[in-house]
Amino acid sequence: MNRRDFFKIVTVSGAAAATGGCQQASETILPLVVPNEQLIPGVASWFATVCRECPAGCGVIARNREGRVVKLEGNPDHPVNAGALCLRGHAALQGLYHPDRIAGPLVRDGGPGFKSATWDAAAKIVADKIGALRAGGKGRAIAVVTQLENGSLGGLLDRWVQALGARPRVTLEPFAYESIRAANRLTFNRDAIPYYAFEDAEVVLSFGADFIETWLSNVSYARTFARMHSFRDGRAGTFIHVEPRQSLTASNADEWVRNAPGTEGLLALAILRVMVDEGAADRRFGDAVASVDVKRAADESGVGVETIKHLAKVFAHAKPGLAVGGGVSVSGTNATQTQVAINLLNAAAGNVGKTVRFGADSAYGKVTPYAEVASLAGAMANGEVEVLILGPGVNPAFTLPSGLKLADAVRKVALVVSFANVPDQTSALAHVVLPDTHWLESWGDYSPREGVVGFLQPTMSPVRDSRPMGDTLLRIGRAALGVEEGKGPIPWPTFEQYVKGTWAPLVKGDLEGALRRGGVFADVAPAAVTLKVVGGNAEPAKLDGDPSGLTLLAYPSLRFYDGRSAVSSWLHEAPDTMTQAVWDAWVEISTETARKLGVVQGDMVAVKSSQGTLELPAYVSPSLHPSAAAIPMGHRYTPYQRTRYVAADARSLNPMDILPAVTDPASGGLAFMSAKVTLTRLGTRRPLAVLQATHDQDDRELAQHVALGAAREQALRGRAPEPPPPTLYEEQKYPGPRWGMTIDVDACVGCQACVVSCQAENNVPVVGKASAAYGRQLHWMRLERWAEGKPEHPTNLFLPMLCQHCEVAPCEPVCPVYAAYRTEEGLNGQVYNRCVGTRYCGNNCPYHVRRFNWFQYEFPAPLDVQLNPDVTVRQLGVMEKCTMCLQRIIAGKDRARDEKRAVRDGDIQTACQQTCPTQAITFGNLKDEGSAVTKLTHSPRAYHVLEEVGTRPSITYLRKVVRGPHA
Amino acid sequence: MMAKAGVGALGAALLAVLVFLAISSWSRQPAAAAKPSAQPINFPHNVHVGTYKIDCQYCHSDARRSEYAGLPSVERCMGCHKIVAADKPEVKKLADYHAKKEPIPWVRVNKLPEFTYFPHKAHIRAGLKCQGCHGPVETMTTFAARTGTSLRVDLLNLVGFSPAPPPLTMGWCIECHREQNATAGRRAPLDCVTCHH
Amino acid sequence: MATETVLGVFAHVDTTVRALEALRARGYHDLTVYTPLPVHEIEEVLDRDRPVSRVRLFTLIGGLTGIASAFLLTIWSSMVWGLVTGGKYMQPAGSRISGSSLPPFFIIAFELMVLFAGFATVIGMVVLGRLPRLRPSASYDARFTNDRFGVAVHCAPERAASVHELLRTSGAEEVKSR
Amino acid sequence: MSDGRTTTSPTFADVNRDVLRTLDPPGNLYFAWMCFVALLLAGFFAAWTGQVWWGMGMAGKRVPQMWAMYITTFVFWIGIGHAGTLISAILYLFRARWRTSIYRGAEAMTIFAVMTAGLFPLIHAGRMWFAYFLLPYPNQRFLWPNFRSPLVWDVFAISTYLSISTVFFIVGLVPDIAALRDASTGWRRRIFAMLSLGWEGSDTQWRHYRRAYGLLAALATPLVLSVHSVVSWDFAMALVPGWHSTLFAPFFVDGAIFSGFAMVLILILPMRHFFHLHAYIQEKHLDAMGKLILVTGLVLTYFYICEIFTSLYSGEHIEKASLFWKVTATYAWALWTMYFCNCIAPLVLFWKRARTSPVVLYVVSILVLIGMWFERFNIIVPSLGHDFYPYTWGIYYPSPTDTMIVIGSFSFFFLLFLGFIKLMPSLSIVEVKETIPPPVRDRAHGH
Repeated sequence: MNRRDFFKIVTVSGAAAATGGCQQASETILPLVVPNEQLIPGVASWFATVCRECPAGCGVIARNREGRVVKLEGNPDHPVNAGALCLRGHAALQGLYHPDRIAGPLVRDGGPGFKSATWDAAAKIVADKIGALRAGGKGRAIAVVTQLENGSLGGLLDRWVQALGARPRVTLEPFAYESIRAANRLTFNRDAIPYYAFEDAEVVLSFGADFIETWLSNVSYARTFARMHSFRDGRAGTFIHVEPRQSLTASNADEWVRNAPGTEGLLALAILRVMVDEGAADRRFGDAVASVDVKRAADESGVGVETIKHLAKVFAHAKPGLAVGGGVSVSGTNATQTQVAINLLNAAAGNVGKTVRFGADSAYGKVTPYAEVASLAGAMANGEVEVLILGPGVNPAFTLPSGLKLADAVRKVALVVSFANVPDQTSALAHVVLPDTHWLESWGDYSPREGVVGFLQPTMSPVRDSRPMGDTLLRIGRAALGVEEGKGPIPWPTFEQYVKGTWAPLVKGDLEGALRRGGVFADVAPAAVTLKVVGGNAEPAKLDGDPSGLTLLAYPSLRFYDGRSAVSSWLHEAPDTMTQAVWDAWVEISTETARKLGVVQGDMVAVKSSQGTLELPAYVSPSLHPSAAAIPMGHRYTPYQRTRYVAADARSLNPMDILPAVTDPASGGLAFMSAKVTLTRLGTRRPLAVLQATHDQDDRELAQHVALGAAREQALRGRAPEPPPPTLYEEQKYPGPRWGMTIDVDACVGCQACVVSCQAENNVPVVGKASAAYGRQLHWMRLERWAEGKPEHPTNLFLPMLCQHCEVAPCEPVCPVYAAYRTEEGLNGQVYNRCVGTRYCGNNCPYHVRRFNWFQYEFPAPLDVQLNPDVTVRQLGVMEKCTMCLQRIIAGKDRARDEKRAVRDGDIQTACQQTCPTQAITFGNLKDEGSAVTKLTHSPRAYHVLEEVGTRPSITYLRKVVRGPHA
Repeated sequence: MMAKAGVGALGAALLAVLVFLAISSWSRQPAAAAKPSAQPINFPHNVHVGTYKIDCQYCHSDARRSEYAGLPSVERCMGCHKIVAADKPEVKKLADYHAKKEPIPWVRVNKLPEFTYFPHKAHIRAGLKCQGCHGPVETMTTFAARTGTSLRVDLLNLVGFSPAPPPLTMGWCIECHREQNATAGRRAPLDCVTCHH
Repeated sequence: MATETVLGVFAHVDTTVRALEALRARGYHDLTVYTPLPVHEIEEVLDRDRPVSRVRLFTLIGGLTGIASAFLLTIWSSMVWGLVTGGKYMQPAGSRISGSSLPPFFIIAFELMVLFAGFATVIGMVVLGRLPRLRPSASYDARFTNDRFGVAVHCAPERAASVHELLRTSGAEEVKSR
Repeated sequence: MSDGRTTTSPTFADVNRDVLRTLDPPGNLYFAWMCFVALLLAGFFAAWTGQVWWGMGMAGKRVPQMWAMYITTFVFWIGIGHAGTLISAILYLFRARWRTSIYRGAEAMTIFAVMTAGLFPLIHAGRMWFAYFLLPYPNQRFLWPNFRSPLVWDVFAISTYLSISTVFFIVGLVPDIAALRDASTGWRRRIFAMLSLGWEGSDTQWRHYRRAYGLLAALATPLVLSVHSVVSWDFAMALVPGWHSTLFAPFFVDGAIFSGFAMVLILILPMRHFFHLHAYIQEKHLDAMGKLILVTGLVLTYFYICEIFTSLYSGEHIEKASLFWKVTATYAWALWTMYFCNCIAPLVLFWKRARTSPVVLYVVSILVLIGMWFERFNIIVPSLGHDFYPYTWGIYYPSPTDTMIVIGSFSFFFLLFLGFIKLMPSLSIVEVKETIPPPVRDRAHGH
């Protein structure tokens, strides 16, 4: 069946077609009954909404074709992400079209399974129970748990809770940064998480804050970090990162300082002490660090005294600097102490108000602290809760430590109601499932920080039979209260009406404009704070378990956050940039530990804590601190992934399963770094699917770097234009534009957003673990990590690699049928129709960026509905590769033609470029001397990968600018 | 006797090669075009286009702004047919669909070969007449088209004739593009990826 | 004009050659000699009054046709689209012949030259050798593919008797008229 | 002709009898072999069907080894297909008389080997069902193949080679089929009569025949050299380190002749044994074949040394890294197997006793075939496995599908050959007669 026809055929408006997504192609064309002026078959419509894959609340715009959303992009108008989107945001589409998505309400079939029910019947069960409780005066036995909802839905739920006399709503976010709030309470008397202005800092000193991965708002901070850090006009900021593990964020640092886990606070105080001693900080901080001994701090943390002094010097001289703290090793029982130390450091360097700005406070400040979640769990365990309502996106049975025994507590609740729309570990414990609509199908709003209110609007009709949680709860609430619609404390007929009611004062009459922009964005006046210097204190973190064991670092994953994004196969297949592993979890151990245990990569290791044992394959890392073992969080498979992409393996991949429920007493936050684990070799193997054969470039200069000084000098002097290489042949003439691209290796942070964006845009199939491990992944773009220097302390260079669109392309002349050829606009064309599949081009490509369809890859329904109708879905036996988003080029030219003008620089953006938070990728016309891409091509930092092969690529890379010891 | 068996085995094996190659190759050739068949409503193009001179784009209104020409919504048909010829049996069928709020299941007539993109919009913008590709629609009762590659043309080609390429095949598109570039001074693209991407 | 064919069957090369020499001396040139293999001595006798085989002409024409058609096909078909691969134009671009892709076309030209020449040679052999024959010629005997040599003399019927005699005296095992 | 004269020299009639005897109804051993081979062939087709149905992924290919055992085996069979036409054409032109008793078998081997090889581009193509895109024919799309691609050269070179070899083979067969016709009766006779084109062996026929045969030999000679050169350019034209070398054409041609002779021996020796053809395939034939294997083997060794030398001398880091990896890493065993089989094992043929011993020759030939298969494997798989881009370096593992198809290709070849030896005279009746003294009544007129 031809996929494109499918889209041509079902050009129907309304719910009928959009819900199914599994209609069979027929040779009939169904016209609209009533024309929908917003949707023209064959023309994309865009709807702005807010990404709800994590609490960062980035604005997205959804591209709707023929009634289906086919692609998400960052909303360029949104102040948080300004057009960029992370990989999890892109992958939200796979949640929307998830093959396992729950269709219609489910109720227990009396045993372990579910049976479907009507909405009326399912709602009645819940309403009856709640009504009975309320009538019995036991309203407190009703508990509502949702993810962070600080907008209308939160407001409505709070009214609902009030109306029914239920327990106060609990917002559950596993990563809640309570310690930052607590420290700010202590030092600044303000219970908030401020806005960190990376863009204004000269030096960023991060104590474990993985802001490129998950910390607070990764797209926003990666974006502003790039503005501060990447080399522009001879200037570049400095980034120093302190962490026991070389995370993605750490490998972007100019200087990565490896410390013993949990000694960040100590280091911060030692730095402050040095600053005070050397007169770089105000005397009043002297008292706070009076008890700090730099030598002792150096010994405990494993960081040399010289390094501490150096860090202090660099940080103190920054105008301004910025110190941030977070991440797993700053989440021990001493987390608040560490954050206090960091606050003191910021205050001492005069950064508060400059780069640490209160006022535009983060939404995270409104999350219910973990301690209250724990007390709810206690109440459930004691049988005090009889109805538990779980919103979508919360999966406490997976994301909370097993030490809390939450699952057992939930089992004691008489009626558990889940609003999940894809089954997860917690919905499996529910008695009634009332699937909520996906956020792409919903009305709502979300405020990621003060002053910014993003609006959610349905971007398509629901894919499966599901209803907004607000609607369902309004109905249940009214039924329980016994009132009619329009009356009582919750009178609104639908959640949509409630939302629009709350928006009315915000939008001031221009609802349409606000919806088009994606919300209402206002600047918030900075709030002045007064500093209270409290005594610096840095106790070691208390760790549970065998003291001789290794410290368990259960760290949030860039790809899955807390696990809620793991429903997406795209994310499982997008490699973890540091390990380049796909489709499995692993335990990262240091080379020393591996030697002691006698294991190599892929050997199974049992990780035992006081709470239990986890069996995972080992990933041996030379750079990890020897006293630590690290496991990424969030790895889980949904049923269809298990059968299709990975060999069925029921064992857990989740480090939370062996984590004790320990809190940081000062903040009530969960201590993620709270366990010592002992490792034993199991003797079996489960090789990891690692895509990159080696991180050693073998002197091939694929990813190049230049020292900061040299880069400055070159930038000043410019680069002499190179004479064109001599040739016997006629140079190719380009009658129209010649497309080209530059990629700034210095700006690239390795976040993989481009990889997933490309996958979404270009209908790239998912291949599964076995194929990926065997070099058969199909990504058109890959993100390589090349390590230089000492293996235990490498400098990492990230190199996005895609088809280089060579002018003298080795792939083209070898194709017997002209399937590969050079287009008039300077691209390497690949004509799928013509391809016979000799794979000669794939061999002859020195970059190995050509991908072959080894099998007929399927898009299990309804994921096939997501396919971009402008891009061919390739048949088995066909070679494919990056087209530089040809369909976008065609669309851009078409748009310009409609407006009777030439294509302007910036009109056309490739999918990878569009989503890049750091704007490392620039695309444009190389024939236009004024275009951004031409200017960058002539940059002194410009080079081509494998230049000596003589392929003359259209993609130019810009060398990474290295500072620090490796420069 | 035994020799015969040997010869038979050899022959069978070779035959198996040929049969296998033939079947597997044939089954994956590009699909031939759909045959026009009966439409749910016997829609006379000649009356609408020929007699009443209704512009093609009045009904196929997406042609100028989309890749697809589109079909008129039932609402649009009813715009006229609430009054005009409302008593005719075929128009009553239309009214039925409208009353039931159901789309009319039109049968596809024009079908491009697989994996090919054809934007109507660009061709309308270039000022082409619909009839240039779709034939004399104003004389057709029910729309019919013979499209797609044909074995006959392939065979004729093989033996050295070069018959005119059948409608909606690549050669047919190319022929027109080349002709337009040569005679009308246009810049109709001939780059493969214009249509195949 | 009616002719009679007299066939002599020989078991030995030397007797055959002797018979042929004798026949030539008597002025019999309309001979057909059947041999199981090409025999140098017999050819030597016969070639004195026969032209060199014209098969080579077929070969030459075939080869030249091959070369011409190969260049025609490759150059013309690459001009049809003028596609660029590997940064080089397929057709001569601008003024420079170096822009074209001629070198690889020589390979095609060579292959087609051999192919066409080979087929032309076989056709030449078949045509000139008056093959294929649907039924055997009158004077043919099945032993001629085994170990016997045959000399068929086409002569006027009135001279048949003397030919008989001549063949027999040359050493023919068997002499018969057909 | 003195070399053909022995005391027990067979007569012309003996030749006809002995050769036609090989076509007698075969025994059980023959059918046992036939069944075995047919069984393997069934596996071959099952594997191929699976691959067409589910996709190329069934074979163990991957990035970076987009080519692997199929192209290895393709080049192997093309190489095998060299000896036949070399023996019949080049040795014919050189008037090497010892070729006469083996050339028919060698030619048949050539054709069957090229046919087997010809399957592989089809097996190898991701979309076999569009393989006709490679042929230049006028079509509805106005599209033509890319004559700059070595694969299109392959199409031309191999189809020309197969056509010319077949023509050469058939032309050589015509007088023999006539002999077959004259020795048989009934429907067979009618079929053979048609196949022989009514050949009578008249002087006119022989005259044109000899001329045509000579011209075909002259045409086939450069063809033999060109085919494997063109195949070698599949590699030499590519950029891959280890492929991109001007050495490849003579290197491949020599290797092809080397392996071709080994395969000839593998086929001829059992034929000689089972058909009792010792009178025709004599020790001097074996000796000559042994010498050729030895010489081509030594030349090949020289090429190996050149290959290593150019790599080391190039100063190219990537080239040297590739060589170093081949010699020491994962596939080193394959490389050393190749060196042993191709360079060391044939040295035993320096001794005449080895050259005339069927057993030694047979063992050496098998080793040579193994070595030559691994030569192609070593060119393709390890070179691709460690090329320009370290990210994608990888190890290829054969899957059941490609293993079955590679093994099955041998069954395809042997099935054709087994069929041939029972259907057609596997010795040339005419040319064998040329090597023995012609019947002469009078000694004085003889030679």
